[in-house]
Amino acid sequence: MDDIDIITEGFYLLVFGMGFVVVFLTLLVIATSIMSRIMMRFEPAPVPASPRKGHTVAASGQPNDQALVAVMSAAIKKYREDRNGQ
Amino acid sequence: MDDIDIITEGFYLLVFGMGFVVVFLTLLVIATSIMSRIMMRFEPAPVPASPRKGHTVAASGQPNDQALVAVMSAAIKKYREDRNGQ
Amino acid sequence: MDDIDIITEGFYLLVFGMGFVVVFLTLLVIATSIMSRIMMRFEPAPVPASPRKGHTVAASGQPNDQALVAVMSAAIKKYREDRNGQ
Amino acid sequence: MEALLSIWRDSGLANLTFGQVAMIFVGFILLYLAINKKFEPLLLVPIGFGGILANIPQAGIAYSAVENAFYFGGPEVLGELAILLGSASGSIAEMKVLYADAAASIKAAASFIAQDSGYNNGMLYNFYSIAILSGAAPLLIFMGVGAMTDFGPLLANPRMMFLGAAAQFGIFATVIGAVMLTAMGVMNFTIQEAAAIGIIGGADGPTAIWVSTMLAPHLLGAIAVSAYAYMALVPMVQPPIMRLLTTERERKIVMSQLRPVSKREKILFPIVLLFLVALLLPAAAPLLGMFCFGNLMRECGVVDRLSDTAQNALINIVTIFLGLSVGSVLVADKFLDLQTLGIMILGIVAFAIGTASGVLMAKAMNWMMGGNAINPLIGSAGVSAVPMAARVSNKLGLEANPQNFLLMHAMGPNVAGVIGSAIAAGVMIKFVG
Amino acid sequence: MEALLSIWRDSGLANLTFGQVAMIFVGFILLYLAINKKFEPLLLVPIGFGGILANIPQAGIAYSAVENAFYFGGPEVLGELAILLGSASGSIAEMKVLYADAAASIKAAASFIAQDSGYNNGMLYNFYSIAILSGAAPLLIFMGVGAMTDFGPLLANPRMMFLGAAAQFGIFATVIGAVMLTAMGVMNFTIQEAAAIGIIGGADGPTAIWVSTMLAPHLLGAIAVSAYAYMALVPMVQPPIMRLLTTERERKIVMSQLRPVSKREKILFPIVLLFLVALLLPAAAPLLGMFCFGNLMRECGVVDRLSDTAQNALINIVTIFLGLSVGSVLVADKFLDLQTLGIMILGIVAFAIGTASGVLMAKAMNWMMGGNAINPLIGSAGVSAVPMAARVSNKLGLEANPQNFLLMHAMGPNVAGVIGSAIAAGVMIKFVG
Amino acid sequence: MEALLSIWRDSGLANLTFGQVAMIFVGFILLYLAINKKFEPLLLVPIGFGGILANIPQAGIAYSAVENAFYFGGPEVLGELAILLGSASGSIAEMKVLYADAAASIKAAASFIAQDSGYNNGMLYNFYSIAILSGAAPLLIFMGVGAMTDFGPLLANPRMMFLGAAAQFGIFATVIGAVMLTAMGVMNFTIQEAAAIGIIGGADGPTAIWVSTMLAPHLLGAIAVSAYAYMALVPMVQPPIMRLLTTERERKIVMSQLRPVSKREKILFPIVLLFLVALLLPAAAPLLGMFCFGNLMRECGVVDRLSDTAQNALINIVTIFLGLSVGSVLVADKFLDLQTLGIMILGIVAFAIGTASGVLMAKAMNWMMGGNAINPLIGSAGVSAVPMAARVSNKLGLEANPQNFLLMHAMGPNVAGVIGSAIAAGVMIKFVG
Ligand code: NA
Ligand code: NA
Ligand code: NA
Repeated sequence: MDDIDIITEGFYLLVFGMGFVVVFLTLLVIATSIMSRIMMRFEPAPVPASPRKGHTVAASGQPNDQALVAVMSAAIKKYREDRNGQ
Repeated sequence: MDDIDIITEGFYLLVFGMGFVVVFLTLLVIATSIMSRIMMRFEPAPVPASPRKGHTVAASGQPNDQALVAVMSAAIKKYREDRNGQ
Repeated sequence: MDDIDIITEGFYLLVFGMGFVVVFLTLLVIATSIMSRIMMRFEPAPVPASPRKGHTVAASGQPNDQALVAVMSAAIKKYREDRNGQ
Repeated sequence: MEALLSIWRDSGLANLTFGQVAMIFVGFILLYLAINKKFEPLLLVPIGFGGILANIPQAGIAYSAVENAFYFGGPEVLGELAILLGSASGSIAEMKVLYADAAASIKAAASFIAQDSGYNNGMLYNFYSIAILSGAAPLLIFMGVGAMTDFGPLLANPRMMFLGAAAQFGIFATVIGAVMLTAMGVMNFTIQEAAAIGIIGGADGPTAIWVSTMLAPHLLGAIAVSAYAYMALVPMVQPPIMRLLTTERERKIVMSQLRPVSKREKILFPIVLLFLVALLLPAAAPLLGMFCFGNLMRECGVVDRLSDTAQNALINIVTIFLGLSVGSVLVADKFLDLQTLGIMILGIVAFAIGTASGVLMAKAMNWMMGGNAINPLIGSAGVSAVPMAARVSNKLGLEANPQNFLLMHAMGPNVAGVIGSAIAAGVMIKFVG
Repeated sequence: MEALLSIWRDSGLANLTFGQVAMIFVGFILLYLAINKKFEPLLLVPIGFGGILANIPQAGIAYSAVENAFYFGGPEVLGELAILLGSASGSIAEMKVLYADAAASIKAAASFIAQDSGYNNGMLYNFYSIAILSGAAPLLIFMGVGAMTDFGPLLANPRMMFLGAAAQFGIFATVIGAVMLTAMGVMNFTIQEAAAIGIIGGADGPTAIWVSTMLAPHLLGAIAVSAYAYMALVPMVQPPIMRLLTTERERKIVMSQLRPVSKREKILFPIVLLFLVALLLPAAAPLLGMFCFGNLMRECGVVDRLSDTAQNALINIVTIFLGLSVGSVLVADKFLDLQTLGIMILGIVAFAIGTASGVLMAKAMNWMMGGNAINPLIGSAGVSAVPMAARVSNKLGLEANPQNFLLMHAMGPNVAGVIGSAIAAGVMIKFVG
Repeated sequence: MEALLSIWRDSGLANLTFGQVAMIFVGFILLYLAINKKFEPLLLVPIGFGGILANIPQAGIAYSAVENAFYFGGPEVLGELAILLGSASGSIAEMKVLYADAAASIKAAASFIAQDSGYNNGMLYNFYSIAILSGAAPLLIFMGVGAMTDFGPLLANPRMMFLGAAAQFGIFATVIGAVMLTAMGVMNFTIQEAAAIGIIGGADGPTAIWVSTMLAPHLLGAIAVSAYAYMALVPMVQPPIMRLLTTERERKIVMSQLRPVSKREKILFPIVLLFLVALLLPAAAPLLGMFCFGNLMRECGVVDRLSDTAQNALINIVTIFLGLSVGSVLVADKFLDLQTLGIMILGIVAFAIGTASGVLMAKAMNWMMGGNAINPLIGSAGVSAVPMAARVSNKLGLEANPQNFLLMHAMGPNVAGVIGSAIAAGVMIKFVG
């Protein structure tokens, strides 16, 4: 009986759990879309879909930028090490 | 009677509290002035009244400095973001 | 009697404690040497005995590097102060 | 089906009370003010968000284990708690009252019972215990503020301290206001509550939180929110008062340049201040002690890495926890009260009186010294609200005379105001704590 | 002589048990995987090292004061504990069972007895209490993750949320798997344990730790290790499944560029999400609440210093303590068990099913919408494992078509997967917690 | 009037005791040494300031709730405490003794009584409990130190370890000194106290704090202050001893360049060390375990963000709390004692003997190996005091021969000294703990 009970419970969890996840995310899709639509009426979409954390993205065509960052990161590292050591 | 009591207490607090604040800060003025006078005898006032945190101050006539900071802050930000994302 | 007891205990501590320290570090010398020998067979010693934290070391002959770090550390400091104050 | 019903029965939607809706709305307002209006966002973002989290129905994020047992517990655990607390009726309302007045050992026992039944402290309650109940967070914030404060301008002209003293009049006048409202029957504040409310007029968030934790913990939410909200309102509240109390000519006064201040003076100042506090008002020693410690770390020049951490990582971490913790007490039965309205009104009055007192003190000092050494606009900076109040003084000075930079001059009374409010806080705790 | 003997008698060498040797070996394997194979090193280095420390014989670093008294105590303290716990035999084995089931007040009393005899909580036990028992560490990690997450790609195409939902099927299918193994008598899991194991399939370390702390604390070690190990295995586990379920032509689908997303949308998204969680599933509110708080700090633009700290100093500190704490439960009698093997196998199955579900859902969406808008390769990113799963999608996309950059498109389902697992976690706690 | 009187009655000035004046003076001396003489400022600034705060009369910042009830409580709370503690006379002196020896459960009950009467733990007492009583702070400092330590020079020449071993002779010789003083009736130390004092000679602050917390908590203040003060005195104490024991010719010895050390060796070293500690001396495992963990984070190269945090934000935060906590035990009745004088004297003797042992060991090694491979000046670096002792060796080497850079060579014994003292600490705890 225990075995059957736990199987029942497992299937309940599967059906209601998965169902709830789908329902929740569906509502989130709807709510987000409504929110976005309202916002876009106020402010017509300025910022480009931020590649803020896009590591592979790069390709911003500014090698100087990259080089500068590289130089700087090295220099900052060195500076920190020197400071830590004092 | 309660009402009168609390009024009395409030006025006590006003008189003694405010009095204490004034007395304390007066003593602090005196103590600070004495301390400064003693110190100035030893060391005749080198550092200019530090605009260390003066945000509005600027006007240090070094636009390069400002530009450098701007470039660097952007670069550092980018460097951090790249690093965070890895 | 107490006095004699504590003296005995003290000498025990001296003999066994110091003995243990020496034995332990001797074993550590042996273990480290064995480990290093095994490792060197795999990988024939690339990294130079890192002066990573060598403060007095410097002498890397790159004054530009030093100057850059100095400029940058100052600029970073200023940038941070400005930001903090906002 | 049962499962679906249970999801619905325990959902937020089915359990939302009016109070929770209202408090979540208050949380949104705080977020709006913080984000869109830039009202002290470092505190009001966490406070507002914490307030929303605390009012999510059924989640119990801001409740202690015992409170969670009260609200969500079955008859068994409630029965055990009723026996422990000696509740005759066994009603939750009665038990809550008994629990609030119970001895510390009974509270510990109640917590054990709740834990045995599977109820635990909510996350925000844990943060609240550690950050606020222990008193640690405001003190650590004060240490960080000390490490950020430059006393140079004050040391260059120590008489500015009097402006910082005068502006604290707002604090004590507000106490009288609260007392009067009580005497008139409009409100009902104890003297402790009146004192805690008055400190809002000190325009110093951590000080206000520290005092109300000790004198009126049930008002913490309203007092903290008012304190930070009004600090943000400085640029709106102060200018009309300043213009009203000064003449155009006074506003045009150009102050003589500040003398240079040596490093040694700066190192010794926190020690002198600590010394006076220790001798005269030990009740203010924790608060001003940590402040002086932070400032000494900044100025002594040999512990820069500690000073950096106190100003950055540590103060930021503490701010996050402090903000969420303050938010956690924004619950309907404590906040949606006539008292809160009274606190908001008295707070703004305190502010206005403090501003006026500072300006008038500056005028009085000019009059007493028979000169025009002080531009009265810097008097308002004595309320604290660093550095906003000093910027307001500077702005009004520039309006009157485009060459008149008052910022550095106003920083003196500004930081003196921080010391003044902390002293006032100590006096309150000493007298009515 | 006596002293030399005592050194030997209490040395690790003389007391090493087989279980400790095995667990220290497990610790080394975790360090090896972390350092040489770069398997989620930020967690697996502290977990592995904590595991080694926890299994050093005679040191008791991972034991509570009471456990230390059990293992190292003399007859006197054991006698007192036996009386307190009502142990008839006075055997340590019996006392451990009685202690585990004792009321919280009895546990506190036992701790006092142990302390009176000079036994204290080991360092790792203290970390474990503060970081994990209180529930704080996973929530703070989630706050930091929120502060690091950019919802832009998801906001640009909210339907990607469905992929994040579908991939959670792995979680629930695994629960069924665990239940079936129990029904078949192969394993012996309770429904709580099955639920906690399933969450491994959510591919989200802090969520898995949070759930297992509540539902199956004795499995915490195995579950946390599996969760992080499989997150690291994403680049190996997913590609074959993805290739199997997609045609070359599908993999070549180029997706239309994402629309720009405004700052306001990004600010409002965490609030909308919090709102839905509060209304529909308060059980998930602590986890998703902290996540939304972190994300709001990131996006609102007015508390950058708090956001920086949440993403750096604070999350790093918490990671160190969380890792060591998880390591502290890697002790032989809890880990070297058939259950652990079952957990490892079920975990990888969960992962595979989640990956497949995501890909199939993407194909289904194309079919339903009657178009080719979605490259099914991004479906696998719905399991979470940010950002590794998205990179895998990108890599396979580039293999099929060197101009096909899927990274940004895959970030949408990827972050949706985080939300999806947290919702699944809330459902588990609600139903079986 | 009454109010004025009360202000005066409770002011610091009216309650200052001679002991407090003396201890505040001690605090100022520590600040002076730290700031003007750069004596280990990172620790001595917080310790000195904490000492001043702890001795502010009437503030009770460093007292527990129960101590505050003892000192400031009315007859009611004192009566309750007397009943609880079974004090016949009800005098505070008797109750303090009874409380110190009371069972942990009685202490908890006393704390509840104190809280019920409105007495709370002072801020510094809270810091002390969390940072020191739990043992966490020295361990976290050691983790940070591990993350800052480069074992490269030691790995290049592992025999340097013998110098680090020899220099620990100072520790044990000091124990004998303390024991002798007791036998002669000059002082009165227990063997535990003697052991804790000896560790000062290890020249390692966190180790000394950790040991004295376990063996002689009432001496913590004196021991911690001595340890850090003498670490700062290294450049003054060591050179005369080094010159006395070496010939000009020996000082001119140029050592052969160190071989390069591979990354793998550096990664494996903390694991080898941990392994030996685990097998041979589990009592040292918490301390050296955290040290090895920090070092592994540094060297493994895959958790740089954790290593950075351990070396910066985390160690700085812990240093602030540790320093204030140590300062909080600088109270008159514990510090102004003949014992403290004995500790100071024994500490410096330990240092001198350790330095001499290191130098003599270097000479012995040359003699045994029949060569001149080792410059005896680097022997003194074996006491630890990283990196100051190594710099002293370098400086004396340069004096004898301007081309003789000993710094890197001296770093080997220097870091070996850290390991050596930690091992000595473990032995102490094992034998007399
Ligand atoms: Na103020
Ligand atoms: Na997921
Ligand atoms: Na040493």
